[in-house]
Amino acid sequence: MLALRKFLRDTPATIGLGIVLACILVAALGPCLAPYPDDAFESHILQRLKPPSAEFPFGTDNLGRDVFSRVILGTRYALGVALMVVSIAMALGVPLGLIAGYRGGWLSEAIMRVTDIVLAVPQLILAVVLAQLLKPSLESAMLALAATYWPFFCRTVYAETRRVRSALFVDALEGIGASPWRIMFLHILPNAASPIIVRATIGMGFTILTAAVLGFLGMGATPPLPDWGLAIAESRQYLPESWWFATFPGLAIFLAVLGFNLLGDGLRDFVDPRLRRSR
Amino acid sequence: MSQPILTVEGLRVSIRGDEGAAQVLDAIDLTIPRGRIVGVVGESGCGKSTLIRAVLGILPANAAIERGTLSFEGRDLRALSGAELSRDIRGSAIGFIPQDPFLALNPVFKIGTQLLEIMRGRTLAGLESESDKRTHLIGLLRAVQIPDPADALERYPHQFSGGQRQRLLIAGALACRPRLLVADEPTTALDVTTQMQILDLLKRLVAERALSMLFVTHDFGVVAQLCDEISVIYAGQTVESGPTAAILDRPHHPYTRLLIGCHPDRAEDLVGIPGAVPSPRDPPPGCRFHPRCPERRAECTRLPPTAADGARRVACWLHAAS
Amino acid sequence: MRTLLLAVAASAALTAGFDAAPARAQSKATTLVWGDQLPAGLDPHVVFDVPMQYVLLNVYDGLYRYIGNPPELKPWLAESSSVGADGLTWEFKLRPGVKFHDGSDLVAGDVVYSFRRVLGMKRGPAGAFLPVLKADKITAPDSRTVRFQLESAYAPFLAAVPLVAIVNPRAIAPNVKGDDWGSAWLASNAAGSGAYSIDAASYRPREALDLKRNAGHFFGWSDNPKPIDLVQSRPVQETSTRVLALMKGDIDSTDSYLPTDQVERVQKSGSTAVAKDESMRVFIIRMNNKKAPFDNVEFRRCVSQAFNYDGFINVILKGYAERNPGPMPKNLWGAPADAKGYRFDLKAAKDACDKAKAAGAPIGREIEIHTQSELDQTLQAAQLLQSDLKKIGVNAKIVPNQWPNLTSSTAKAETTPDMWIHWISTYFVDPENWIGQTYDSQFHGTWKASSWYSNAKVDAMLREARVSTDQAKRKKLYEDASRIVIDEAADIWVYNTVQLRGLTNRVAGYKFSPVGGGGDLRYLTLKN
Amino acid sequence: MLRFLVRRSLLVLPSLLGLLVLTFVLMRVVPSDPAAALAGETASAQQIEQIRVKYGFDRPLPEQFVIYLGQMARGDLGISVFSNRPVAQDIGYALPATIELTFCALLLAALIGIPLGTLAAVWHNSPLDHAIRMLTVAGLAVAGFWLAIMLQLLFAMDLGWLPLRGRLASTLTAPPDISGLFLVDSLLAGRFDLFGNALSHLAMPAFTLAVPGIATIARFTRAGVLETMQKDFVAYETAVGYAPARLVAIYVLRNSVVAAVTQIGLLFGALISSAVAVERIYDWPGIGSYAVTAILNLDYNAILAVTLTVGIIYAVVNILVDLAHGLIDPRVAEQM
Repeated sequence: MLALRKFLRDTPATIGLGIVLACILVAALGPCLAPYPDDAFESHILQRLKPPSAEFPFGTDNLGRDVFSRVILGTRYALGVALMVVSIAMALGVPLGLIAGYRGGWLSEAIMRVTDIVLAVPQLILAVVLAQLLKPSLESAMLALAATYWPFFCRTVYAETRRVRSALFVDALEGIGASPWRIMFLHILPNAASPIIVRATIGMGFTILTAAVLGFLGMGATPPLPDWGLAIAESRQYLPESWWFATFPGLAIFLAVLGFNLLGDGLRDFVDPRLRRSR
Repeated sequence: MSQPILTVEGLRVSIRGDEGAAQVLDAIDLTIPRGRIVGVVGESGCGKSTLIRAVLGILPANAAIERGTLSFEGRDLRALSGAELSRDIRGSAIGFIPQDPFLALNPVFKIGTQLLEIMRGRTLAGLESESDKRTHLIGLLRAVQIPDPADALERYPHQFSGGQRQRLLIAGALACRPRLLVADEPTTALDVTTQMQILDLLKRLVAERALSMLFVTHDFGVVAQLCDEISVIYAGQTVESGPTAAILDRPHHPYTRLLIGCHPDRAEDLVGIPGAVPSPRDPPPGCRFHPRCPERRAECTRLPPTAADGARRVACWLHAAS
Repeated sequence: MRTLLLAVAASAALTAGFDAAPARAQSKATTLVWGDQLPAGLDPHVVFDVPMQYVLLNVYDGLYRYIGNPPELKPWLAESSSVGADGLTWEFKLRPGVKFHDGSDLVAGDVVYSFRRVLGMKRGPAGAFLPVLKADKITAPDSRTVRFQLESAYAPFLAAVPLVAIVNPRAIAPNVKGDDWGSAWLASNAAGSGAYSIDAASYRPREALDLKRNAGHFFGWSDNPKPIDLVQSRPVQETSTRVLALMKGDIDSTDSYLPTDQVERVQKSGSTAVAKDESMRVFIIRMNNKKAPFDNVEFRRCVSQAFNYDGFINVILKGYAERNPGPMPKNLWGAPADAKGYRFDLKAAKDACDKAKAAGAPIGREIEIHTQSELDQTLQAAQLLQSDLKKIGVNAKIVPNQWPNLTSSTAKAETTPDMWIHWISTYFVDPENWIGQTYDSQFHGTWKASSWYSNAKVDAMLREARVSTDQAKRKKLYEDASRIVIDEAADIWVYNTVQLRGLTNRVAGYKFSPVGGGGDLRYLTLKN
Repeated sequence: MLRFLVRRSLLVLPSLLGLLVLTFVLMRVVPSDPAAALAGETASAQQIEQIRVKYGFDRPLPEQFVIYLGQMARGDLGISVFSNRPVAQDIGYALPATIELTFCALLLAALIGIPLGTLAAVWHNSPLDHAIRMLTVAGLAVAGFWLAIMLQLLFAMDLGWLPLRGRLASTLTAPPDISGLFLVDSLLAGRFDLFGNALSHLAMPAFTLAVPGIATIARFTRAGVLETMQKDFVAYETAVGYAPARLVAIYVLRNSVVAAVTQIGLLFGALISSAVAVERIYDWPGIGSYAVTAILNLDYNAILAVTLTVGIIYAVVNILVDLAHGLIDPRVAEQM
C-alpha cells in the first residue's frame, strides 16, 4: 500500500496507469460501450464516409461503419494481441533465459547464440517476413511478433540470473540439496521479477505499435477486424477529405502506447532508482 | 597589519531538504591574513566542505546563506552575482585544489584542454594568445614538478598517477595567478610519502608566489606541518582559532583538546570522543558540542561568547570570563 | 550547444529555400512526367503484365497492334498475314525499311529470334504459345517473310501475336550470360524499334526512366504534329501518394486505376482531369466449384444473388464501372447481348440457399474469401459480400492474400480458396482470353480456371471455337457457352472496368485502348 | 584498433550465418511455391515444373543452401523473381537511399535530442523538464506511418513547403552514381541545385524517422547529464570557474552522451523497422520499400538478400557505435 502511494506520487506514471486501466476497461466492455457494436463486421455502404456528427462522433468509414465504435472495439484486439505476444514471448524467453543463466555450458551457449541470431536483424523485418510466409492473419502476426520478441526477455532474464546466481545463497541452496528447477523458479525468478515486469509493460506498448505497422502493411489483422493500423491503411485513399477516418485510429494507437510507456517508465524508476528522474 | 585577504563572520548556511531545513553552518568566524596559511580543522560532517562552497559561491541550489559576512579583499562576496563570481573570483582570484585527484579531473578531456579552460575568458597580463597561455601552463607544470610538461598537456588524466594528478590540479589552481588558494583536504586520497611531497610543494609555492591559503583538513598532523594558523570547527561552529603552535601546545576548547588527543602522532594515549556529531537538522542549543563535552555546564545551552586573547580566539563558556 | 542550434536553424532555412519549384520550371514546358507504374524489369519477354504494356507499346513494336477502343487488331511491323485453310500455317509479310534504335534493319530473322526467345525462356507471354508452337517451327523463308507452323489449329493465334515484342538480337548477343538469353541485361536496357527509345543511364528501377522520341520510327509522326520529345517516367508506388502528386503537379499522369473516390477531387482541382474509358477487364469473384457447398449450383446461385451489385458499382465505385453479367466483357464480340445475369436479391438468395440446404449442401461451414491485400477493391467487395451473406446465415471469413500465393494455391482444387477475387484483364483481345481459358476444364490448375468448373458440353463448345476459322460460328459458340456458364453461376461476375486515369490539363491527345490502358505515348502532346 | 575491428567482425559472422540459415529455412518450408512465383501469371503447370528443376527447388534443402552459399561467396545473390535483375544490383540502388535517409534521421535525432535532453537535465524538475519529458514520451508513442501521412498532408499538400515524395523532383535526373547518396553525389558533381532539392526531399522522411530517435536520445542524454552532474569533476570545474554554459555543453555533455550513443545502435534497428512503412508512404526507393515489395511478391532471393543486408548494416552500425565510444572516451579507446 505504501509502495502504491509512493508510486502514485509520480504524476506521469499515474497518468499512464490511468490510461492503461481505461484501455482495459474499454477493451473489456467494448461491445457495451460502442454505439454500433455490429459495425465490427457489418457494412452500410449507403452512409459511407460521413463526417463526425452526433450520430457518429468519429464519422463513418469507407464501408459506412461507425469509426467511434470500431475504435472502441479495436481496443480489445490491440490489447489482446499485445498481451498474447508478450505472454508467449515471456513463456519462451523467461525459462530459456533462466536455464541459460543458471546452467552455463553448451546449452547456455546454444540458447544465447540463437538469441543473438534473432537479434541480429531489427525485429520488424523478421516479423514481416514471418507474418507474410505464415499467410497474413492476426494469428500469424501474433506468432511472428512473439517469435521475434522472446529474445528480449531471454536477455533480460539471463543477465538477472547471472547476477543472482553469483550471490551466495544459491550455493547455499545447492548445498542443502534443493533441485535446480526449484532454485530457478522459486528463488531466482522472483528476484528477476521487476525487470521482467518492466520489460513486459514496455513491450506491451511496443507491440501495439508494431502490430499496427503490420496491420498497416496488410500483413497483420485482416478485414473486417476493427484493427487500428488496418483502418489507417484503408483510410489513406480517402485523405484528406475524410480526415476522421485516419485521425481517430491514429490517436487511439498513440494513446494506448503512451499509456503503457508512461507506466513502464514509472515502474522502471520505481524498481531501479538509479535512473530516478527526481535526482 | 594590513587588511586580511578573507574574512568570514558569523556565517550561517542552511540547506533545505525533504524533511525541513538544516543549519549546516551556524556560527563560523574565519580570518585569513595575507601571506598566511590557515588550516580549518574538523571531523567529517562538521561543515568544512560547505564552508569552502560558501567561500567559492557554489552552494547547491537548495542552500542559502542566512546571515553573516563573506569578504574577500574587502569585497562583499555575497553581493556579487553568479556571473561575477564565476568570472572574477572562482579560479581567477581564488584558486581551488580539490580533495580527490582521482575523481576531480574530467576523464575524457586532455589535461591541456582542461587547464586552458580555467584561463578561458579571463584577462591575464601578458597572456593574450593561446600559445602564451600554453607556455604559461608549461611553466606551471614545471613548477609543480611534472616531468615533460609539454607532453603532459596532451595526455589524459588516467595516464597520470595520483600524486601527479594532484600536482596538475595545483597547477590548475595557480593558472590564473590567484591571490588565495583554497585546498579541500588535498592529500587525503594519497599515500603518505606523496602526501609529504605535495605539502612541501604547496608550502614552497605559497611562499614563492606570496599567496595566502585556506587549507581544510581533519588531520592535525598535516596542519602542524603546513599551517601558520588554525581554526577548529565543530558542527558548523568555529570553536577555536589561533596560531598553530599555540593551539597544538595548549588547546583551550575541550573539543580541540579531545581532537588532538585522537591523533596518533600527538596523543600519548589515544582517546576517542564519546557520542556522535549531532544532526544539523536538529542541533543541540547553544554550544553544539556540549552533549559530548566532558566539562559541560548549565550555561552551555546558550551560545558561548567568543573570547579573544591576542591572536587566539575561543568560543567556550569555560573561557568566557577570562 | 549554440553551434548546434545554429546548424539546425541554418539547415532548416536551407531546406525551405530549396523547394522543388524552381528546378521544375526550367524543363517542365516540353517534358511529360509519367507517374504510372513501370514494370519490375524491362525485358518484355520475361514480365508480362499491365505496366509492361507501357514499355511494349512505346519502346518495342510487334507484328500486329491493338489500336483504339474497342480495340482493333491492325498490322504493325507486318504488312499482312495469311493463314492456311487448315488453320495451322501462318505467314506474315514484314514492312520494308524498319530500323531498330541502333540503326540496324529489322528483318524476318529478328522476328524468328524474338519468338524463339519467348518460347525458350518460358516466361511472361510464353503461356499463350507453348501449347501450339515449337521453336523450330518458326522460320524465315526470306528476309521479309516469317512462317509459323502450329501444332494444332488455334484461332486466337493472331490475337496473341501482339504480345511478343520484336527485339534486336544484335544488341542482345554481347550480353548473353549462360542460358539467360541476355535477360539480366535486357531487364535494365532495351533493344527495340519503338516510337521511343530509353535512356538507359537514367534508369533507376522503381524510380526513374527517361524515354526519348525516336524521330525515325517506321510509322512516322504525321498523325501527331507536336509529339513529346522527352517523357520522364517517375513511377509513384502508392496509390494515395500518386493522386497527391498529380494534384501537386509533380506528375502529369497517374495509372489508369484511379480510385473512384478520388475522381471528383481530381476533377475539381482545376488543373487536372480524369479520362474515363470502358475497358475490357472483368471483376470476378471466384467460387471453387469442386468444394462443398459450392459444388451445389443452388448455393452458387444463392451467393450470386447475395452480392449487392448496384451498391458496389454505384455507391462504392460511384458509378465508374459497367455491370457485366457474364464472363466476357460485354463490349467484346461473343458476349451474349441478352444475358441478364444475377441481381442482388437477398430473398431469392435465401430461397436458393434453402434449396441447397435441402439437397444436403453444408452451408453452415465458414467459407473463406481471399482478397489481394494491395488492391482495396477486392477487400471492399469481400466485406460487402460477407456482410450480406451474414444476413442470410452464411458465415464468411476474409483472408487477405497475395497474387503469387493465390496463383500457386490454384494448382489443385483442394488448395484453391473457396472464393477469391481478381480481375481478368486483356492479355489478348479474343474470347479465348476470358471464357475460353476460364471455363474449359483442360485449363484446370491454372489461376484463370480456378473455379474448377467442368461441363462437358461447354468444353466441347469452347474447343470447337478455339480451332475454327469461321468468325460467325465462333461468336455463336461463345454466346451459347456464356449462357450456360451464367445459368450455372460458375462465378460471380461483377463489372467491366471503366479505367480512370488522372491527367494534368496540359496533356492532350490521350487515346485509350484496353490493351496498354492508354499508355501509348505517341498520340500525346503538351498544351502550354 | 585494427585488431578490435577484425575481432568484432569475426564475432558477428556466426550470427549472420545463423540468420541466413533461419531465413532460408523459413523461405523453403512455407506453403507458397517459389517456382510458381518465378513462372509468372500466364504460366502453365508444366512451365512451373520446368522452372522448379532449373532453379533446383526440387533438390534437398541442405543442398540448396550449400549452392546458395557458394553463389553468395562469389557475390551472386541470385536473380530477383520479380524484376529479373540480379538482386545485388537492386540492393545496390536501394541501400544508399536508405543509408542516406537513416543517417540523416540519426543526425537529426542527435541534433535535436541532445540539446533537448541537456536542457531538461540542467533545469530538471522545472516545467521545461516536464514539457520535454512529455514530448519525448509522446515521440515514442506515435506510429511512424501515421505521422508520415499527417506530415505529408500538412507540409506538402496544405502548406506546400516541402515536396511530397521521392528523392528528387520528378523532372530532375539523379546525379552521376558515385556513392549512391544523392547529397554526396550532387556535391561531387558540383550541382548545388540537386543538393538542395535532394535535401528538401529528405526533410520530411528523415524527420518522421527521427521522432522516436529524438525521444530516446533526449531521455538518455538527460539521464546521462544528471548522472554526470553529480560527479566530482563537475564540482571541481565549477569551483575553478568554468563558464557554466561551456561546462554543460562541452565538459558535462561529452561524459554524458555515452549512454545516448549506445542507444543509437538500438535505435538504428527501430529506424529500419520504421523505414519499412515510412519509405512506402514517402515513395522513398530504399531497402524498406524494397523489402515490402520483395515480401509481397515472395521474391525469395530478394528476401534473403534484404535480411542479410539489414543484418550486416545493423552489425556495422553497432561496431561504429563501439568506435564512437572510443572517440568519446580515451580510456575505452585504449582497450580497443
